[in-house]
Amino acid sequence: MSQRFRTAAGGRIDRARPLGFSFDGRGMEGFAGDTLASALLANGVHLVGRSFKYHRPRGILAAGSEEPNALVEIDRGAGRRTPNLRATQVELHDGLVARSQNRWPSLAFDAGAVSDRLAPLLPTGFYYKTFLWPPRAWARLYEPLIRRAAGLGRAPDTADPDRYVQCYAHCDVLVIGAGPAGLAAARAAAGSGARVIVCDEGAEFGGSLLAEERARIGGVPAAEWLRDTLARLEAAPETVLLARTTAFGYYAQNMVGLIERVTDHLAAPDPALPRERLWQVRAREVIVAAGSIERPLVFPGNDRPGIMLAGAVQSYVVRYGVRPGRRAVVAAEGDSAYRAALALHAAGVEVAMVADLRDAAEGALPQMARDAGIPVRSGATIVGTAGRLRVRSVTIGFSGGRERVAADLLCMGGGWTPSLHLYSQARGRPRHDPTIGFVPRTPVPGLTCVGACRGVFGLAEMLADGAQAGAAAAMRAGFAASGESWAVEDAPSCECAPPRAPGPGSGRAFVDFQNDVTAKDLRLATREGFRSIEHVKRYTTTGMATDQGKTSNVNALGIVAQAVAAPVEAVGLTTFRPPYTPVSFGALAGVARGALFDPVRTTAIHGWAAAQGALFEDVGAWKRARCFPRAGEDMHVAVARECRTVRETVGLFDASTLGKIEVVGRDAAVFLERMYVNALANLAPGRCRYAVLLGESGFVRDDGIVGRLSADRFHVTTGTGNAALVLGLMEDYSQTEWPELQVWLTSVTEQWAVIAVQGPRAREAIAPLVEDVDLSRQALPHMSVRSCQVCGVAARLFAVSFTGEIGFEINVGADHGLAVWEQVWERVQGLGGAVYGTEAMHVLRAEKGYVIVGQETDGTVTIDDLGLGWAIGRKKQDFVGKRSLSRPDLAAAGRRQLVGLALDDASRLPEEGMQVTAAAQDRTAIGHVTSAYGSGTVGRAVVMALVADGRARMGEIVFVQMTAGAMAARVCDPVLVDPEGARLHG
Amino acid sequence: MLLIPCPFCGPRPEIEFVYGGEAHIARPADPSALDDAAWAAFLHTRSNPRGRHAERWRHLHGCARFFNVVRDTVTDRFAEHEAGG
Amino acid sequence: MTYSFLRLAAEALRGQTGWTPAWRDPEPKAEYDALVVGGGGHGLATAYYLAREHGITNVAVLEKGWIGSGNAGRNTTIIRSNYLLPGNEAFYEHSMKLWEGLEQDLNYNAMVSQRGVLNLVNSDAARDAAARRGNAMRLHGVDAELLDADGVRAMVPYLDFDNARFPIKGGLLQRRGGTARHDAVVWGFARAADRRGVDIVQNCEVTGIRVSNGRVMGVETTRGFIGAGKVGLAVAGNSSRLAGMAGMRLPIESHVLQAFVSEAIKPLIDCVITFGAGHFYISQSDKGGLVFGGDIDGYNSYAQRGGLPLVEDVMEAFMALLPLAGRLRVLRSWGGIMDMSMDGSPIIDRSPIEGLYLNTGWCYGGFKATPASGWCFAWTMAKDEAHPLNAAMRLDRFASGALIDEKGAGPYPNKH
Amino acid sequence: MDDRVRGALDGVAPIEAAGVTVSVTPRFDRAVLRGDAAAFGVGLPDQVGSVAERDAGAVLCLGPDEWLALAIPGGAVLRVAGAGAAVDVGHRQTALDITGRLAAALLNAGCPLDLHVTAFPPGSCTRTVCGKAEIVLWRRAAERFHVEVARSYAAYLWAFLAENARGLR
Repeated sequence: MSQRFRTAAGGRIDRARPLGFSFDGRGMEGFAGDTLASALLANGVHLVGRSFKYHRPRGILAAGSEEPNALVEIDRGAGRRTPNLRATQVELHDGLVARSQNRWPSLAFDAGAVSDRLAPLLPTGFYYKTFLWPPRAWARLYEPLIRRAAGLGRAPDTADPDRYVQCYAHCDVLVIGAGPAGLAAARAAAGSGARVIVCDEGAEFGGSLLAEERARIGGVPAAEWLRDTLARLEAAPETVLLARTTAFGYYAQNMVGLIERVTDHLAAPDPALPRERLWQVRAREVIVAAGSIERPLVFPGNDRPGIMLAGAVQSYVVRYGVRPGRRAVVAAEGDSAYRAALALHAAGVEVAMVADLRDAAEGALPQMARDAGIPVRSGATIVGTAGRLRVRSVTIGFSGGRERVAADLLCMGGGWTPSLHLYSQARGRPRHDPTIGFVPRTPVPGLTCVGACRGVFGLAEMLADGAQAGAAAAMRAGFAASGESWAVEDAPSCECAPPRAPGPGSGRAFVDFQNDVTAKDLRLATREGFRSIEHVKRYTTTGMATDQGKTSNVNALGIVAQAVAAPVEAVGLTTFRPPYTPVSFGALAGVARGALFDPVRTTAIHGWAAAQGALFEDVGAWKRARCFPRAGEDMHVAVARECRTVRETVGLFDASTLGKIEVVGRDAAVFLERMYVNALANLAPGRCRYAVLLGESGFVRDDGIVGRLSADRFHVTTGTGNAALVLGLMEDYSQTEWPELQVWLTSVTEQWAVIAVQGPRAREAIAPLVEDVDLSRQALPHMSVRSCQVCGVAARLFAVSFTGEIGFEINVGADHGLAVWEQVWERVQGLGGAVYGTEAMHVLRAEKGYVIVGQETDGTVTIDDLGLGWAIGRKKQDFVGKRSLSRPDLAAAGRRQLVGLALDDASRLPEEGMQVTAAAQDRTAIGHVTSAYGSGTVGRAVVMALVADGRARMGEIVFVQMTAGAMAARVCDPVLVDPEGARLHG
Repeated sequence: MLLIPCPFCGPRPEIEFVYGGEAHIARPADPSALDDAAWAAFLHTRSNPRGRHAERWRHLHGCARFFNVVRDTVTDRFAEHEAGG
Repeated sequence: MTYSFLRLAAEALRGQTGWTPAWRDPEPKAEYDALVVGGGGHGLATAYYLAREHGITNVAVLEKGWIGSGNAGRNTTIIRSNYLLPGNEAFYEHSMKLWEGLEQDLNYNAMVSQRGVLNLVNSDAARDAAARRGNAMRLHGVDAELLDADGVRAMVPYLDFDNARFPIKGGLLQRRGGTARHDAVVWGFARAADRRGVDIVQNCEVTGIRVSNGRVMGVETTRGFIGAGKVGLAVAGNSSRLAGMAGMRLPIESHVLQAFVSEAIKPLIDCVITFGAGHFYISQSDKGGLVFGGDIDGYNSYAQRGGLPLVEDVMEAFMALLPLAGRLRVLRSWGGIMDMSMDGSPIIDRSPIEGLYLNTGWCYGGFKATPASGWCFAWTMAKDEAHPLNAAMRLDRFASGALIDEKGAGPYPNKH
Repeated sequence: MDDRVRGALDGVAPIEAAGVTVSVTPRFDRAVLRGDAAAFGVGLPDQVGSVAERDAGAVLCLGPDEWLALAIPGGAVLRVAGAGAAVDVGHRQTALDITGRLAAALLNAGCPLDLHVTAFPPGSCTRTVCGKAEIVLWRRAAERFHVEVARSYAAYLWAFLAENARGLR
């Protein structure tokens, strides 16, 4: 039974290469060059899907991306199951497995079709009018039922194993669409030497030429002209040809998004190849040759399998060598449908009648049909059709009465709608032409529409239009170009049919096939006051299916215009939005998946820490060692040990992720004085200061250490996650507010590895490694900096502490970081010290009451809230954020201030983010916990909190709202270790 | 992706830039001289026009300079260059 | 006409011939007691509550195009009240309570679906922030559950928990959060307001605001001058322009926010999910489409069109969350114009001009607020003073410094 | 080489794919020069985006008052007389050498610039992006690019290029 509906010969399929495939488990055969749709038709299969709302049987309507019905699932196995693909675009390959969707138990018998019987109860928008009672029943009862019924295909259930890549490209002329107009344009542009990219969504270039049987171009058959043109384009050195590539979106300034389907058409693709490639093309000139889409006719029963677009039928017969039926009726509203009739006739399909809806059918094509002996009847109307899973007969009305014609194929030629999608996305505004419909009106800089998509039909006209536009575009891009011209013969012009609204017939006449929107639904919507086309669309869902109304929008518009008695142009088109056809998430995400989703930044010491079995945490984009558990230790135990070691002996810490900015120039000190709240101008070379940076709105943005290396050179640190923000802020002020200052900022975050050595024996630990610097507390007091040699390499040595112990931060070149670290580690180990991670660092600094911007602050916290007001340079006239500090609310009483909390029960540990109330039962918070850690040193939880008027509440009892109930806590000073700083300066 | 005219590097893709908001909002020489309303206006009030907008961009991943341009906020088209910060 | 199943049945028998317009299409009168400019969700809700709560029915809603043509019809339909700051929390919880009775109140199925809103956390810092938020919500009697990774896994097993870059460490769940059908909210409020006598005037663009010695007199429109002693502006995407007509400048910048819907697929995602490691949120509509969005494009725009870089950011977050989505396809994308206030929180307040009221600055967050925004704005217009619920949403907070910076408290990594 | 020196990509094998090879360059000195060109001992190119090659090394003009000096002995460049600043960034970055017919195509997998030889000819340089990493790009020849990337982004960029080198068009 295989391929009973193939023509004897002809078509562009390769009859020497049969391919096996299956549909719903049934094995069939097609040929190389087939689409799934053409192969199914060749096997006599029309029923391919069920509609969304009524589950009505549906067949293949079209031959391209406008197809609303033939949506299938393609299963390549192993996570490669793709739903909602159009059978008209799926290229056949050997072993292709396809399934129909949205039906149960089977395509031929679908239980969901009961909704078709209930249709009278389900008018458009019915769901807005019911399911109201009982309250809450919607989400619990009705909605789950509706959700189960809705939806089309199934999502894959495992991760997509395929690769997707992206690339940027630039060209002088981008030609979108490789039909006659596009190819003529590309030929002209490429001939000029311009950089040209030509893309077409089809597997083969040629567009309508691929289904052209008799026309001759420049004295040769169209097919030969096509071969010659492609050969020329392939030979052009600066020209790129992209088949299977859809231009899905137009973005600002001639940036066009293309999707290239690389492997879906291959039976066994090379694993190195991506499944799809996203192109982002920036083109000097864009030529849109997107063609046009044929309109279905709107009449009762117009949705049965076997009812197809005339142009599609012609394409299946001529291009694919398929006979889509045995006995056909052609319903024509314009001459072009006659081409289908002639093609069918030539292929041996009986054409029972061409029912021309016009009063007269005079053109060349009707005459050719008559000459071929095809019965042509004008003044016809299609009254209805019969047939359940396939059309059986067509009832045609004439002035004389009606006639029932047996047919298993009905071709609809409702005229052609120019494809305005990209033009409209580019903000072109169309006008309405009474004979063609909507066509481009306003010019778009750098974009030209050619051929059918601007209403130019007829082969000769399209070629001339394209050639002229291609040459013009190349010339605008700066190349010498000239358009060729070709004599065209045997391409009978076909009078174009203006879009017409159908008369109100009885029965359901479908407009949007996929969403089951009928002419009656549209009229009902207008009666209910939805008169704007956008309202009608949203209320009836017409044009909102996966085809986005490519075949239905213009018909819907006509019906609405008629119903509200307004001219079509007044009702207007709905907005065209990207993508033109659906684009896979994979392609849009590209390689940014898994580890490449976001860069992971690591320090020079990372590998060493990993080898030591460190646990890591994400801080911004950095991986930081959180703690270094020893055998048998959990994190809790390890952190306690690390803290104890730092307090008692010495600890080693990788602080390399700190942001670092080198501030250089005559006015460096003046600049920093203006940026930070502190007095820094008077900072002596060799000294450091803890400095706080505000935003102009007065809230704390960052803090860090400002070290003065020399009169005109500073080394400034920032928080790990704040480095870019702080540098950007500083650049903004230096470039735009104070350009008169002679100061230059350089990020040196990555230049220096920072090795922190902290603890009572820190000095002893590093002493032997540091050359020519007296480390004594007199010579190098806390908050000092020296340039020197450590372990024989250039270093910046800071005497600073974030633990409350004696501390040093050794900055050495990052490439030296590991070597120096290993030598310091030897010393630290020798003294019984330990390496510690960020968790211990947090505990140690909290015990000392040091804040972390981003932990204690949240963008609404002032420097006074943190109790850091002392840092503000008293005599300073101005600094960034100063003015805001005097705003009423920032100076008001009742602000949340940083305090410590001592829980009654020393064994309890609150969570960060817990709320604090004045009384156990209060429902309004007076504050919240910002930091909380267990602390062996203090012997209870170290808790920092922001509490309203906190500093005035010292000693008061407040309540931390723990998950298990309120817990009493005494407000205390956040500094719990060495308040007088004896250890620090020891 | 916008194509932004950098005065030093020429037209360059948007992802090399960071947006700097409305242009010509200079920090007052002496903020302490402003009352709260005037200071708030400097901090927060913007003209936010529908159409021509004088704005700042920084070519962060290029020459790293701040500059001003005029862009139409409806069409995204850039007009002439402006000098200074 | 009251909607009900019986009405549907009756119409089924008479061939759907009995349905009447959901709202009238009146000519604007010369004078109203109050005008609401902007026929979006907020404007229509304001008119509805003016009539229902305050008996002010001589009201017109003026819409320059078709109602719901702005952000009301362009959002991702999420409703939630998982807010942290005192100035916000009570307001959004009030909104949630209004959502819960809305459909019976309006006799219109807005498909309010409390399917749960789950904010994923991908770092310890994010978990701390979520904990603070959840604790604040619970303290104020708002439902919030902190889930660990296993708790999340039990809810949404198909997510990529072991994402190479940002493993899922837990989540903050508000079960009462969910979605509503955005168009239905607009149409429901419109129909209900109309039934209480409010005139909904479409294709009527305001071209000027007439002010005389510090008092608003009415508005100039493309359909002539319309007088009123009270005029409320609820015109997201046009706030600066409209305020400018009255000589005001606002702490507002307008930005484009893109949103997306996929092809319809069988039920996959049953709740609303937000991704901590990137600005990304997703839910699945009843029709089967995955509805999702991300961050603003980041520069002033009235273009209602975004760029590809942002699209890619969104899709990358999508793939990081749902690796099985690679072969699913985005069907449609669109852009809405967000009026971004400088602290990320809205303004519902009187203006310096007597009788002129402002409802603006909703940033991305307007849809969920629709009922409470209308309710509070109606109160503010009717009584010429803020209700306690919107007392903090003042215009002068930008001068006083009493900002409502919810974002400052959002997921925020350790910074040292 | 000094065994105390460890680069970010030490020991990785070159990426060898059809039409393109990516390798890590040997270590060399780097300095950022800011300010007035006259303030520096070495002559500096004055066109933003241009490169002046100096025997073994080169000076890249990245901005109106910014240069990146590559492989020029520290002493020479770090000497400043006048309105300028020199900062040693020898350890801050890692350098890759990308060569081959498809070198530009590989970079365009993540770099949005027009790298056609007529648009970005040999001797051009600029700071730009590749994927999610900032890079400095210097075209040394039609089919050879020198890429500078921040140390902590080197591993990411390497993986990004390796992934995109597969099945490159």
